[in-house]
Amino acid sequence: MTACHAENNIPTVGPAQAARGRAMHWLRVERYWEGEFPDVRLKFRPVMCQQCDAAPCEPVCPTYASHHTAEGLNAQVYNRCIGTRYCANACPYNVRFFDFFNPAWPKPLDMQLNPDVSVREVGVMEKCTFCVQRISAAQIDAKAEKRELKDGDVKTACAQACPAKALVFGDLNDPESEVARLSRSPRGSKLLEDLGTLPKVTYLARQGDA
Amino acid sequence: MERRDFIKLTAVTGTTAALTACGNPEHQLIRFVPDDDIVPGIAEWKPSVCPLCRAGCGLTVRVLDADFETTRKGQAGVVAVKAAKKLEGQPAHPVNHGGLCVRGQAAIQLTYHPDRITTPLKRTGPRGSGEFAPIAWDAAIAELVSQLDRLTDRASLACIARPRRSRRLELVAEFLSRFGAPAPIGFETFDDEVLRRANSTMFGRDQLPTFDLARAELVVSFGADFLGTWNSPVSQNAGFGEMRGRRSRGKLVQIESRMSLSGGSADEWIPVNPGTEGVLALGLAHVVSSKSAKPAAALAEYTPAAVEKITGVRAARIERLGGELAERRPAVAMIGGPALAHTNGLFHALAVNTLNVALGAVQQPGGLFFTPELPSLRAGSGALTRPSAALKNLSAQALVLVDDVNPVFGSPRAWHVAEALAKIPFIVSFGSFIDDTSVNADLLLPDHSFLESWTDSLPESGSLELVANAAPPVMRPLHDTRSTPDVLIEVGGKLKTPVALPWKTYDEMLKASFDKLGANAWDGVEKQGGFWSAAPESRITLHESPRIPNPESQIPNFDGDASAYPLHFLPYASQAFNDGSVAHLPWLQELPDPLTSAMWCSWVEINPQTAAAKKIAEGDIVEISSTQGSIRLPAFVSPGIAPNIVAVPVGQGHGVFTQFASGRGANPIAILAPMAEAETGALAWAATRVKIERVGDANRSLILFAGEMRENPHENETR
Amino acid sequence: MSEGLPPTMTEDLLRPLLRTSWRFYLLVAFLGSIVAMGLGTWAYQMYRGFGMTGINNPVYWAFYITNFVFWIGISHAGTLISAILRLVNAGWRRPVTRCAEVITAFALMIGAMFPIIHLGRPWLFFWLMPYPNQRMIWPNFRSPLVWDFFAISTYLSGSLLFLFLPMIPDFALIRDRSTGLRRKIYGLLALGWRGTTKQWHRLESAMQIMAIAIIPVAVSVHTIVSFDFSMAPVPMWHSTMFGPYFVAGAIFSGIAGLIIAMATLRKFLHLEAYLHPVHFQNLGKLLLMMSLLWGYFVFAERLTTWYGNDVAEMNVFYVTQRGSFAPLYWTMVVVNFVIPVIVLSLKKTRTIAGCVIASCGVCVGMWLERFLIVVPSLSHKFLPYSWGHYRPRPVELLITVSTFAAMALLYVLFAKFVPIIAIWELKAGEHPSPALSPVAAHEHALGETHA
Amino acid sequence: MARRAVAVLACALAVSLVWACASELSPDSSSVFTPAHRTFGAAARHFFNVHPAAQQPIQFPHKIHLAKEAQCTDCHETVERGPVAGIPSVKTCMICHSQIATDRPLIKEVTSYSEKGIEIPWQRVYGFTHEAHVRFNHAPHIRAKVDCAACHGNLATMTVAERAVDHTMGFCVNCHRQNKAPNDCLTCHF
Repeated sequence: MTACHAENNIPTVGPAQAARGRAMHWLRVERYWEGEFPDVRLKFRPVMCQQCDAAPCEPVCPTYASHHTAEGLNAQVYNRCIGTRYCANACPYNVRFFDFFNPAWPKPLDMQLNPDVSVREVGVMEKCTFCVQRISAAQIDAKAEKRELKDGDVKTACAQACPAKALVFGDLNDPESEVARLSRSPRGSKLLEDLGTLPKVTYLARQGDA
Repeated sequence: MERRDFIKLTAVTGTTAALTACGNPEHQLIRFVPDDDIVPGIAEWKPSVCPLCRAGCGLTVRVLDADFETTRKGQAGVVAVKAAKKLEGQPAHPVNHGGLCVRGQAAIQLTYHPDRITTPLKRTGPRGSGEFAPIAWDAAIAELVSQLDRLTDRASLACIARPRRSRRLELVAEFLSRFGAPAPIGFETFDDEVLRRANSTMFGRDQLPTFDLARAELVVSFGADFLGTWNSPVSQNAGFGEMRGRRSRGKLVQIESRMSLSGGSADEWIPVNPGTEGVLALGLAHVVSSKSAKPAAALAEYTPAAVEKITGVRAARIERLGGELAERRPAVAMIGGPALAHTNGLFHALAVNTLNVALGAVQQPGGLFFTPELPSLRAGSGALTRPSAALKNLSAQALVLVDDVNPVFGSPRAWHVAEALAKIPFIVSFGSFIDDTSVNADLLLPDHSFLESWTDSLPESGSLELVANAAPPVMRPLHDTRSTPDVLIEVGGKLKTPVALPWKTYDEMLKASFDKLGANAWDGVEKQGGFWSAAPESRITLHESPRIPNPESQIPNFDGDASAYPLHFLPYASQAFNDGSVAHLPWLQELPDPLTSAMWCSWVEINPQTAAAKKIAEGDIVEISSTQGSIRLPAFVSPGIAPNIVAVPVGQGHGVFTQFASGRGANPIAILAPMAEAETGALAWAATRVKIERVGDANRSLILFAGEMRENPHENETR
Repeated sequence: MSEGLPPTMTEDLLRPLLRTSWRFYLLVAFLGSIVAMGLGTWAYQMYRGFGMTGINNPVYWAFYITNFVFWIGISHAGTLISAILRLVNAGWRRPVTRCAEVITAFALMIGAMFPIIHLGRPWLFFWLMPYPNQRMIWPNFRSPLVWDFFAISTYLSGSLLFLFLPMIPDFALIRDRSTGLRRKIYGLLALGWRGTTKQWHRLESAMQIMAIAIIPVAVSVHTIVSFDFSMAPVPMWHSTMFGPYFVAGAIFSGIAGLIIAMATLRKFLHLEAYLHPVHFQNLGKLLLMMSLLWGYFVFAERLTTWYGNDVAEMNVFYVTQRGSFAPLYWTMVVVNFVIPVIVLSLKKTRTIAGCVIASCGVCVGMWLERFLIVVPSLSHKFLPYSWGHYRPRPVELLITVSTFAAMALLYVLFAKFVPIIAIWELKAGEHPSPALSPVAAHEHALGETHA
Repeated sequence: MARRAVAVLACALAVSLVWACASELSPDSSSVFTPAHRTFGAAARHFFNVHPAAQQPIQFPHKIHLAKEAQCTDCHETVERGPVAGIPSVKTCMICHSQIATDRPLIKEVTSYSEKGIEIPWQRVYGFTHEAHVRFNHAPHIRAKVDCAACHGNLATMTVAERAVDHTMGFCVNCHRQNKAPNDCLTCHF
């Protein structure tokens, strides 16, 4: 999660705002208890923007700030956003976050900011982009080298950092890619599948639990 | 402030301001010519080493240009510098294999922290007032030299440092020994000394073990939060990830009385009476050996029934688990954290080692290993002064050097470290921040951040290969700071009777020692931030299998009698702050705790039954009192903890520690009783009993990311 | 109509225009200061950042949207009601229509402000409008918010026209009675009205057309407002009955608003002679009917939800039914249903006072209803981990209060410059059959005698 | 009675003021108006697309340098490799002007800057504000053989660079359309 903050210039809002429920975490790890002591079990579920194919956030945005790209990404165009926050209401996963104030990085913390990613200002919506800056950088490099993008060229910050390699990122359109393979696994399931949002993120159940 | 007011004004006056105010921020200040040739917008990747914990993960750092506001010749301006932007795991590194934990990710904020000490400081106000005045380096060093010269008894110089296996500490130790002072005091709240002792007695290895989780079928962990904070978390996570990814999915059994992150990921979670882990381990060993050809007679007393009486784990369950251990191989057991922090911690450690031997897990695939050691690099830093004794009679010292440790925060109030410091004539701190300890210093000589200076460390575990980390600076120093080793070398040279260290600079020392490792070792340092190779594996010989005491004799002592203090008290290393040394990083402050989702605060975990009995609801303020004092914290009611225990994360409760951590939450270490592990004298931080009382209603001091979450909403309703 | 009109009618109704007491200035100053405060607050909110509100994640809509729906609802009083009454040619409508239509116009203006106030970047609101631009970017016509924009602007222009048409003869009347600048201004507004038969015919037919046209618009407007919610996959929002539910609610609150307005006017402008108890009784009956209808809708919504027993929806259901929102919920039920039904169904309590009490209750209740639609659902969406809570902050409260002041202010000013009761309509009503030409002739003559 | 009016007015205003002061300052409200604009004024001007003409400290003669066969890329070195072309450092100037034309008054100025160790405070002529959220990368455009002049005008005819081309979104979009370049929002805005 910190990797995500570092990569995507996500501001820390501070205790006062956090207490108001305004902390921003594009990626969160949901925790659910099962059972009572002593037979308790924990379930962790990382939730980020599911980049739905039928994303409820897209049609409701009056200005196309939230729209679907040809590659199937669920884009958030900050400069087009006027802050109706309708998309966040429509999103069943609550993964869209609103900038309630201008972010502040007490100097020299601002020196860490990633120049490849916009610093969002007050009044716009933001969310997980699947590290689109990394994707486009990789595409530009691939083009410069006159080759196609290949599996593993792009890693999101979270997938790269995760020590247990619990997150796998890749191109679903490429049936050979590892994600494509894993997403076909019988252990795979989607989050809130029954809402028909066609999320692109696949969750693999524990071996044996499937 | 004035600027803000001005802006408010302009904002109010609106369009008139549009004509007057100059819009373009980037031209407000003059630009200095940059020192190095900047290629704007093009990233470089440079190796480095994560400084935060013993694991010593390798890093690659993304370096890009950034503007830095500074002053030159008294003139304020900006200058373009090469600045670290992002830390990634070093893919080739044998410890972390490209992964990096959350604390490691946040480490970059150490460099850019707004409250870093930017220049040497000299105390002006009374001790602890935090009133300091800037002072030039030459003057500062002269001051330190004169203080050292003034010492009549050279043994009255003490240095408190982190017990890290590194050339850096080696250099400090060398300085001290040549000066005639005792070896540095290695202080760390969660040092696993007990386990090291156990390993050296049984396996002749004074280091923490490395587990081959990737190939393990069954892992039994006794209180070791090996996925969260214990030992070498990233490498263990990597191994665990593989173990779980396999077609034949390995099984994890976590034995602890408060569910840790590892417990959360376990297939089976077994709560056990605190301080009886060893008994359970031997009980399991008993079952295993009884299934083998020749049962071990020494374990005869550890029948499941007998063990159940002590540990509270059902005999049937012990039978079953023992059976699984006997069948599912490779199986391995590990112990760490609270299990070792009892008055009989060594017994537990030895017991688990015995179990490992019984499982035949030692140096077998999927078993227990030791990272090959580099004796050439390891002299000295082994010979540290044990903290517990040394810190208690610290007040005898005349001059104390504090090398980026915070014993005032990290040790029980009962050790009276703060009082001791108050008595000491002169204190020098090398840390980069003013914390509870360095606020008492007379002289602050800020070190570079790890990205600005040479850095090295020797991972004692986490790798099956031989590893030595060292890396050159990633960027130029932002502030007027100096590398502590170099300062020591310089000071040594300036003394009346000089302490001549064999090296002119720290990096020269590193080069010297790495050249010993082989021709290409130094290229490794510059290219990948260290040297590693598959070393000839030294066979582990079983030195002596320890005498097995009878179970009843192994009941640990606790401070505070059970009637007055009914609950066990468990301070645990928090996911965000570990031992609290990184509590000043905003990213980590705002990181929701994986189990509670709490941010910017600390809390006390209480079992629902216990809470109900005391009429405590989530968020209510609870007073936790031990014989040593009391702290007040908001309650977090959690099913993942035994009813006879309350747990508090370590990390918050700093008195002074930057704008982000000062006066936030409470510090559980403070109220610990000065209990010590019988054999090693290490602090038994899980051996304190407490009582809790509800003292106030919820006051929003418990900040949860999942604030309104209800586990099973309206359970009494339909459905 | 049974009651005869006093001979001094014209004078009575024009008095507020011609004479101004210090009370008027005091009132305007008071209301004006509150409105100013509201605007100041909004500016402050814009400058300091939207975080000054109590909005948070996941409750991204709250007070402002509640107010938006509420005011749009109120706006359904006038135009819709008066249009219907005109079409059915209910004689008793005559003194009522104008003060009703005015409510529509102003409530719409205020309501339409809220979507802008609640924007994160209000200065870009014009991106909701389709205007040609070099980037070739248009609003997203799939978005209910864009539908809102069109619906509301249509309804606003429509009802302004509908309000203006019947004012023309009265403007002419004032023009003929006044001198100097005032004469010029009203002359302009009167659009050269001479009261010829042709003009009377034109006026009548124009109003017939408008009356017919405005009804579907009015219905569609609140349906579309309801779509803002029902189009989003949010528990308890995503419902097919939201359209009619909202329209009914709108008319319900609209009538309540109208009754309050009329009672106030009657009291302060001494119009006892023109607004008779019978008007209130009739409107009271309407209100009673709507109250029953509303009750039916709530029952239907609740029952289906409970019966369907969908996990996510049940969480919202219970949190309103027994959880933290229960007090508000039950208050709403009492003031929206229990009180009105009791008060208005008994003949002896269906007095002016009774109607006003009931109406005040309904206004509060309907505001709560909207609040209870918006907030509980948003704070209890599908993933319990991200459930939230909401508490309003000063900015929201101040802005909300100031809009009520704004409504009052606009109404006062209107009543100051335009006869709040259509004089010519009353006169027309005097005649046994509202046949046009004689009235016109009479009106015309009257115009001339004063010319 | 009029007194009451005044009183009421005063109360209303007092209430709003008191509250405005009482309401806590948000801990993270930054000291600039927005990340993009230091002041409300700047914001307003940007909103109405008013660009003040840059006042350069030294009348840098592009045309002379280009006439002397200097290439754009000689000074704007990184344009082919990276996202930014880069306003050249005074170091770059001194590469040549430590020998060439050292006696000219303007060059003397340049030299004095470099001696003081201060960059010449060039004013930016082109470029986007934060709020535009534009991620422009020069290198791919150069690779695609887009002529510098296409976006920066013909510098061979200018002394100091002037805003010859208005970099509106329409300008970018049209060019992308004509050249079949990707036209999705995410191409530039992320």
